[in-house]
Amino acid sequence: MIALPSLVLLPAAGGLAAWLSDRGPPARHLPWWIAIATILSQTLLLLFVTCTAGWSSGPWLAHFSMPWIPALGIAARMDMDGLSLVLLWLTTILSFPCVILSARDVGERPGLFHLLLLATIAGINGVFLATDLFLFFFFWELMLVPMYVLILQWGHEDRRRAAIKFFLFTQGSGLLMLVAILGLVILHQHATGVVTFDYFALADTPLMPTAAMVLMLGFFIAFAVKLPVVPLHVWLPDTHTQAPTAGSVLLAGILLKTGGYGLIRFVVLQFPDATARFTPVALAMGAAGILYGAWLSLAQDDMKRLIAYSSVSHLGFVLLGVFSGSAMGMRGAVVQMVAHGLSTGALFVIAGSLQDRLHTRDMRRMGGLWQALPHLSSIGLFFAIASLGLPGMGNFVGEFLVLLATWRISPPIAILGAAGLVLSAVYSLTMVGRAFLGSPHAGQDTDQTPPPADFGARQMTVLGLTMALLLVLGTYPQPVLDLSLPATPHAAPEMEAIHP
Amino acid sequence: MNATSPTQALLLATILFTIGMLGVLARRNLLLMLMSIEIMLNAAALAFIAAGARWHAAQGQVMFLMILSLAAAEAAVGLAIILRLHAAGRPTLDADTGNRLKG
Amino acid sequence: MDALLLPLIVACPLLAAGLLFMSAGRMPPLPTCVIGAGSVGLSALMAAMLATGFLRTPPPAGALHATLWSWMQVEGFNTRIAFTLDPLSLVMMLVVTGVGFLIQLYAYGYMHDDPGIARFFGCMTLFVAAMLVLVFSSDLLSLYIGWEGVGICSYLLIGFWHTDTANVAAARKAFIVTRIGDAALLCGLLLLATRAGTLDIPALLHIAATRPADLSAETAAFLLLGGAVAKSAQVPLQTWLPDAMAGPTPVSALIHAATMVTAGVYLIARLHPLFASVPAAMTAVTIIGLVTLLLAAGSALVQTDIKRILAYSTMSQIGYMFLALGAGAWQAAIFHLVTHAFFKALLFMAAGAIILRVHHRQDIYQMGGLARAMPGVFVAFLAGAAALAGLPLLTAGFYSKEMILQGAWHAAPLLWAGALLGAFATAIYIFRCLFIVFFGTRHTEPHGRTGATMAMPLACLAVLALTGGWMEMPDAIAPVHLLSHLLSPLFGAPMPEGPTWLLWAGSLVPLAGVGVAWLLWRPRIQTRAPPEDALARLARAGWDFDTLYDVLIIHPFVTLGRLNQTDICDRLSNATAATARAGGRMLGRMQSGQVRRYAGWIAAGTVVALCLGARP
Amino acid sequence: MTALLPGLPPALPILGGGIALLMLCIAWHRSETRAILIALTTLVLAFASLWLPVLPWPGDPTGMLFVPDGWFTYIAALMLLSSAASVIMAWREAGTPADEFYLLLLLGTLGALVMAGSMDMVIFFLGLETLSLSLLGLIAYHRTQPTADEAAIKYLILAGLSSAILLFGLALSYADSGSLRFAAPSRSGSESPALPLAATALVLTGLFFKLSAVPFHTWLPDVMEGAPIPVASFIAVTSKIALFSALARYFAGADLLRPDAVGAELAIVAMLSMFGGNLLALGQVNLKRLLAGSSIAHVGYLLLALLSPGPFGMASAAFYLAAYAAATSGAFAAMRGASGLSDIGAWRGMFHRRPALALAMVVMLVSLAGIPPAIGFFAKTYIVIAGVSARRIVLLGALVASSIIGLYYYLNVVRAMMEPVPEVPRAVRGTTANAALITALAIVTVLAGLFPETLVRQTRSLLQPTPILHEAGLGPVAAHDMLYRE
Repeated sequence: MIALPSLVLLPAAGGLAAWLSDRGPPARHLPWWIAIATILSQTLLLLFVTCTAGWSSGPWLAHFSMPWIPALGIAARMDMDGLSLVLLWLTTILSFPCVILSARDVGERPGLFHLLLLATIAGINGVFLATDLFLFFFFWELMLVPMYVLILQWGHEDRRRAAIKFFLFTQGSGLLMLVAILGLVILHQHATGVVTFDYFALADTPLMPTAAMVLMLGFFIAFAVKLPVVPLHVWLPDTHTQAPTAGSVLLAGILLKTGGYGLIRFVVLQFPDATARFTPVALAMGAAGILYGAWLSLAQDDMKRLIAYSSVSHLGFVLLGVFSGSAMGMRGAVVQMVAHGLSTGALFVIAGSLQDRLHTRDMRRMGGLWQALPHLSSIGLFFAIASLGLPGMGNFVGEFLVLLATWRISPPIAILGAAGLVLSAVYSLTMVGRAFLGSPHAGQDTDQTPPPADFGARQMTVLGLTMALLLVLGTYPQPVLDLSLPATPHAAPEMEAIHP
Repeated sequence: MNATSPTQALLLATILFTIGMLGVLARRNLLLMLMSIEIMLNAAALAFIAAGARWHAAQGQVMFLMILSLAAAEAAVGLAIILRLHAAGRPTLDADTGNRLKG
Repeated sequence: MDALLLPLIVACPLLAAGLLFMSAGRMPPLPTCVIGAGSVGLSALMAAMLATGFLRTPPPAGALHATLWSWMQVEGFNTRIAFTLDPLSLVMMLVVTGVGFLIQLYAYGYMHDDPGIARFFGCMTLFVAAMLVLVFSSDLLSLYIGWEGVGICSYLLIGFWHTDTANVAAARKAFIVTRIGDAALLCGLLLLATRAGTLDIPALLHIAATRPADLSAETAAFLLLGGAVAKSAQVPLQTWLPDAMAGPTPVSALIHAATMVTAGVYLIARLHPLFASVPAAMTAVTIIGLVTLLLAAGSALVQTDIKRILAYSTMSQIGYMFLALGAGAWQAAIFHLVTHAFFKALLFMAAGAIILRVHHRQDIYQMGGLARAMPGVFVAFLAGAAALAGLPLLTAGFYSKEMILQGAWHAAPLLWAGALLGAFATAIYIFRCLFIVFFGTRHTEPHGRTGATMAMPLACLAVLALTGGWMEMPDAIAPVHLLSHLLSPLFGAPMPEGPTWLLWAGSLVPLAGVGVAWLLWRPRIQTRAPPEDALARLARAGWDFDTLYDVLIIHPFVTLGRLNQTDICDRLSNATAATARAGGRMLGRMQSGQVRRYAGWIAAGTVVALCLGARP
Repeated sequence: MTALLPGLPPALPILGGGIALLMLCIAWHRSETRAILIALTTLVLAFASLWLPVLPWPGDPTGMLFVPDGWFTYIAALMLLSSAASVIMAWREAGTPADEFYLLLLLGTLGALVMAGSMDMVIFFLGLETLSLSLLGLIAYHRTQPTADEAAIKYLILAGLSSAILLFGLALSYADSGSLRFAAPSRSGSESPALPLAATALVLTGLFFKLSAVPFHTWLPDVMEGAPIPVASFIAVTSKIALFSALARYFAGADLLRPDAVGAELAIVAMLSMFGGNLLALGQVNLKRLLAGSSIAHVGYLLLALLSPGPFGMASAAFYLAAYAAATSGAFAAMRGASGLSDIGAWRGMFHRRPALALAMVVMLVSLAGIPPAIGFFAKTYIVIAGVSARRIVLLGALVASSIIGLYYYLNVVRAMMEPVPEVPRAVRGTTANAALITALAIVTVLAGLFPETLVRQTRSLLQPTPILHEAGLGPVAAHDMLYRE
C-alpha cells in the first residue's frame, strides 16, 4: 500500500515547498499556509489509509515493502497495526496546534522553520510505521536532526546547552540501540544463515536468555531515554524549557511517545522472556519516575520546567502499563500516551503564549493573570485539571487502567502510582494558583502598553477542539482501547498483502 | 668469514639503533637530531646486511642501497628546510623553543 | 419513561453549565441566574415527578436502572456509565435538587452584582450535575467521576474570589486533602476491581454478602473509608473544611453543608453490606464519628467567625452520621443527613444574609443586637439553631438526632453518652452564637434589606427545618416511619426503640444546653472578648492539626523539593561532560609542540609494544 | 600500453608519464593552468586505466611483487579521486609559482598507489618514501606561511624516526623469515618466537605513525595546521588510505582473532585512537586541528573493522574509507571555499552569510559524525556490523562512547555556523572549480547515504587472504633468484 511511505514523504515534500516558498516580507505567511495545506492533506491521506486499511485481514492493517539494500537484507518495509494508527492520528492532530498556533510568527526564516517542523513530523511518522529495523533506526535518528536545529535556531536563552544535551542523550542511547539491533541481526544470521533486518524474521530468532537480556537492555535504554525514565530524564527539562513553543509541543506531544511505542513494539513484543525477567526493575523505575517527576515539578518556578517534569511523572504510568505484562496495561499505556500528548501539548502552547505575552516563564513574576487574560487562563485551568487526571478526561482512563493492571502484579507499586495522582493534583493546582489566580504580581505592571492580548478565535477554536477530544477520550475511550493493542510480530502479515 | 656471525651483527645494529633513538630523544639541536636519525637508518641498513648474510641472499644489500639513498634524500631535504627556517629568522636550531604549532 | 428521566435530571444542569461556561461572562446576570437556577429547578421538578411515580408504583426490582454506555471494556474488566434509582438515591436526589434549587435562588440575591456570576452559576450547576452522577451511579467507577467532579467544583467555588491569595490557598488545600482520600478510594476500587473483575455495585455487594470477608475485603473497606473520611471532613482529614468557608456563602451552604460533605456518609450507606461484613471497619467508623463529633463541637464553642462556627458544627453533625453508620443505624444516618441538609443550609443562608448586611463582617463579636434590625433573618436563624440543637418535638433535628442516639445506645451505652455530650455542646455553641449575634448591644449598623430571592428560600428551609422531621418519629410520640419504610428494602427493618427515658434524656439535654448558653451569654453579661486561655486557643485553631501536618509532612517535602530544584540526576551528565573536557585538555597538553616530546611518545609506544610482544 | 610489465597495472606508468611530462613543461615554461590541466588529465587517465586488463603474471603467483587485485583497484580509485580533489582545491590557492605543487601531488599519489599494491618490502618501502618525501615538499610549500617550515621540520624528523623504526622492523622480519614478502611474519617455523613479534611491533609503529594512530598521532594536528589546505586534505585522505591499505595487506594472511600480542596491540591502539582523537578534537578552536582529531578517531574505527575478520570486516573498512574520503575532502574543500578560514570563530554565522557553503559543510560534518542521511551513517553502521559479528564487545563500547564525544564537537561547529552574527564583510569566494567540487562531494555524500547498495556490492570481498611464503614452501633460495628476475 503506497500510502504508507507517502505518509512520510508528504510532510517532507511539503516542508521543502515551504522552504522554497520563503520569499521575505511581502508573502511572510506563505510558508505557513503551505505548512497548513501539508498537514491538511496529511490528514486526508491518513483518513484514506484508515478507510482502506485491511480491517478484516488480521491485526496488521496495511503493508508496504520494497528492497533497499538487499546486499545486507535491508528493505524499506512498513506495516501498520492499530497501535501505529492511533499514534499516527495523534501526530496528525497535534501537528495542527503546532503549526496553527505556535508557528505563525516565528520571526526570521519561517521557511526553514516549517521545513524542520514538517521534517520532524515525517521522521516520526516513519518511526511509527517502519518494520525493518534498519529503516526504523534510520527514521529514529532522522527525526532528531531537525529538532536539534529547531531548538538551536528558535530556542530560548539557554538553547545551546539544551540542544546539544538533547542530541547527545538521544543519539548516544540510539547508538546503543544500533548495536543491539545489529547484535540481533548477527545472532539471527548465526542461527539461520540469513542476514536480514526484517522485524518479523528477527522476532523469531532463538536467543540465549543472557543474550536476549543484553539486547533487550540495548533497546530499553534507548527508549527509556526518550520516554523518559528516571534517571535518564535529565535532558528533558532543559530541552522542553528552551525549545520554541512548537518544538515543545512536538517534543512533549509526540516525540516522547516514540519511546513508549518502541518499548511496546521492540522490547516487550520482541523479547517477551527477557521483558518478563526485567519487569520488577521496570516497575520500580516507573513508580520512581511518577513520584520523582511530580516531586520536582512541584519545586519548579519555571512554568515550562514544571510542565516538563509533570511529563516525566505522567510517562512513568506508560512505563508501568507497558511492563505490566497484560493487554489491559498496554491499552492503558496507549490511552495515557494519547491523553498526555493532547493535554501537555496544549499546556505547552499556553506556556508559550504566556511567554510571548509576558516575556517570562517565571511563575514568581506571574499571578493574577485571570483578569487580564480570562480565556487563556480558563483554558490553562482546564488542561491543568485534565493533567491531574480528573475522571471524565482521557488521562484518568489511562492512569486507571494502568494502575489496575499494575495492581494485579504488584499492589505496592500501584499504591505508589496512586500517590503520584495526589502529587499531580498538588503541582497542577500550584501552577494554576501561581500563574493565573491570586493577586496581580507587583512587578508585572498592570498599565503595561499594550496590555497582553487574550486568546483570539484561532487559539480558542484549536484548543477548544483539543478539549473536546480529551473529554471524548475520557468518556468514550472504547475505540482507542480497541485499536491500541499492538499486533504481535509472530502473526506476520501474509505476503501477497505486502506486494500489492 | 665466521669472524662475526649474523647474530652478532644484528646485535650491533640493535645497539646502534638504540643509540640513535636515544640521540633523537636527548638532543635539542635539529642538526644533531637529524644525525641521530641517520644513525638509526644505518643501523637498519646494517641489520638488513646481517639478515642477508644469514640467508646468503643479496636482497639485504639491495635494501641497504635503498636505505642509503633514502638517508641521503632525507638529509638533503632536511638541511634545506633548516636553511629556510634560518632564513625565516629562527634564531637557534633549538627544537624546543619557538614552536608556534601546539595545543 | 422514568428510566429516561434519570439521565435527563443529570443532563439538565450539565447542559446549563456548559452553556454558562460557553457564554464566557458575556451574559447579563438575570438570564445567567435563570439558566442556572432554572435548570436545577427543572431537574428538581423532574425529580419530584420521578419520586411520586416511584412511591406510587414502586418498580419491580425496587429500583430503576438506566445504562447509558459502556465506558471501558478490556480483558478482565469492564465498566459502564449506568444510573440506578433506588430509595437511597431517591432521597439523596430530592435533597440535592430541592435544596440545590433553593440555594441557587438565594445565590442570585447574594451574587447578582458580582462580575463573575456566570462562572459562579456555571460551577454551581456543574456541581449539582456531578453530585447527581455521584448519587445515581450504580457503578463505583462512574460514581468516582461524580466524586472527583464535586471535588473540583468545590475547588473552583472556594477559590471563586481568586484575587485573594488566601482563598486560592484554601481552595487548593481543600482539593488536595480530599484528593488524598480520593487516592485511597481509588486504591480501594483497584482492589475491588481486581478481586471481583467489576465495579458494578450490586455485583460487589452480592460478593460481599456471599463470600466471607477476607483480608482484601477488609483492606478495601478501610481504603473506601479513607475516601469517605476525607470527603466528609472527619478526623484526621478534616482540616480543609473550616478554610473552605473562604468561598461565597451559598457555596458553603450547598457544598460544605448540605450535599458534598455528606457524600462520604452516602458512600458508606451505599456499600453498607461491605462494611457490615467487616466489624473492624465499622468500629473505625464509629470511633471516627465520635471523635470528630466531640472535637468539632469543642472548636465550635470558641470560634468567633460565624461561618467557622457553622463549619465546625457541620463536621460534628457529620460525626453524628458516621456514629450512626458505625452503629449500624443506617436509616438514622440518612435521616439525619436529610434534616441536617435542611437546617444547616438554612443556618448558612441566614448567616449569609447577615454578613451581606453588616458589610461582609463575619466576626460575631462585631455584630450583636440584630434581632430587631432583621427579624425575618432572626426567625430563620432561630429555627435553624433550634433544629441543630435538636429542641424537642417541634424541630427536625430532634427526631433525627433521637434516632441516632437510639442506635448508639443499641451499639454501646458509652457511644450514647458521648453523643449526648455532643448534643449538649451543640446546643451551647449554636445558641451562644445566636445570643451574641442577635441580642445585646448593636456594634454594626446593618444596611439595606434582605431581598425576596433570599427571603423566600430562607422561609422554605425554615419550614422544612421545623417540620422535616415528622416523616419519622419514635413510637412513643407518634408511629410515623415513612423514611425507614422507604429505605427498609435496602437497610432492612430499623432497630427497635430503647427505653423511654432515653427519649427524655435526649430531649432535656439540648434544653439544658440552651439554658447554659443563656446563663453565659445572655445580653446583660455578654463579654466582648472571646476566651483566650490556652485550651480555647487550641480549640479555636481546630486542635492544631494544621500545624502538625505542616511540620510533619508539607514543610519537609517542599523544602527538600526546593533544595533539589536543579535535579540531582543532572549532575551526573554534567560530570561526564566535565571529565570528557578534562581528557581533551590533557591530550592537548600532550600536544606540547616540541618535536622531542613527540618523538618520545613514539618511542614510548614502540617500547610498550615490544614489551607486549615480550610478555608471553 | 595496457601493460608495460607483467602484473603492473597501467595506472602506475601513466602517473609516471604524467610526472615526467609535467617536469618537462616546468623546465620549458611555467604556467599553473597548464600544470593543473596536466595533473588532472593524468589522474583521470590513471583512474580510467584502472579498468583496463592487467597482463597476467607468468608463473608462481606467490612470487608477485605487486598485486593489482580488486582491493588495489578500489583503493587506487579512491586515492586518485581524492588527490584529484586536492588538486582542484589547490587551484589558485598554493603560493605562486604552483607548478611544482602539482608535481609533488602527483608524485605523492604515485607513491601511495605503489604502496597500496605492493607485496614486497622493497616496493612498499619505495612507495612509502616517495609519498613521505613529496609530502615534505608539499607541507613546506608555502614560503609565506611562517608555520609551514615548522610543520615541515617536525614532519621530517618524526617521519625519519618512524621510517627508521619501520625499516629496522622489516630488517628483523627479513632476518627471521628470509623473505622480503610484505606480510606479518608467522611465528610458526621461526626458531626464536620473540623475533617476529618484535619485528611486527616495529613495523606497526612505522605504519601507525603514518596512519597517525594514538599514541603515534602527535605530529598530525601540528602538520595539518601548518600545511596548506589541499595538503592537509591529501595527508588526511590519500596518504591515510594508502597506509591503511598497506596495513590491511600486511595482516591479510594473519589471523587477527587469535589472542596474541599483535592483536592486543592493534586493539589497544584502536581504542586509544577512538578516544584520543575525539577527545583531542573536543577542545579545539581550529577547524584543521579539529579535523585532524576526527581523522585520528576514524583511524580507530577503521582498525576496529580491520580487527573484525569475517564476511563484513574488510568490506566495511573499504566502504568506510570511501565515506571518510568523501566527507573529509568535502570538509577541506568547504574550508577552502571559505577562503581558508580555519578558526571556528570565523565560521560563526556562516549560515546567514553563505548558506550553500554552510549547508555543504553541515553535510560533511553530519557524515563524519555518522548521522543519517549522510553516507557516514551507513558506514559506521557497517563497521558496527563487522564488530558485532566478530564479537569485539569492548571495542564496540569504545566506539559508541567515543562517537558520542564526537557528536559534540561536530555539532558544535554546526551550532557556530548557525549563530546569528552582525553582518561581517563577506569572505572572498573560492574558485568555481572548488565550488563544483564541494557540490559534487555533498551530493555524493547524501545520495550514497540514501542508496548505499551499489557501493556495498563494490566493496564486498575485495581482499583475499594471501598465502604466506612459508606455507607456500618457497625457500629463501627461490626468493633469491626471484629478486634477480627483474
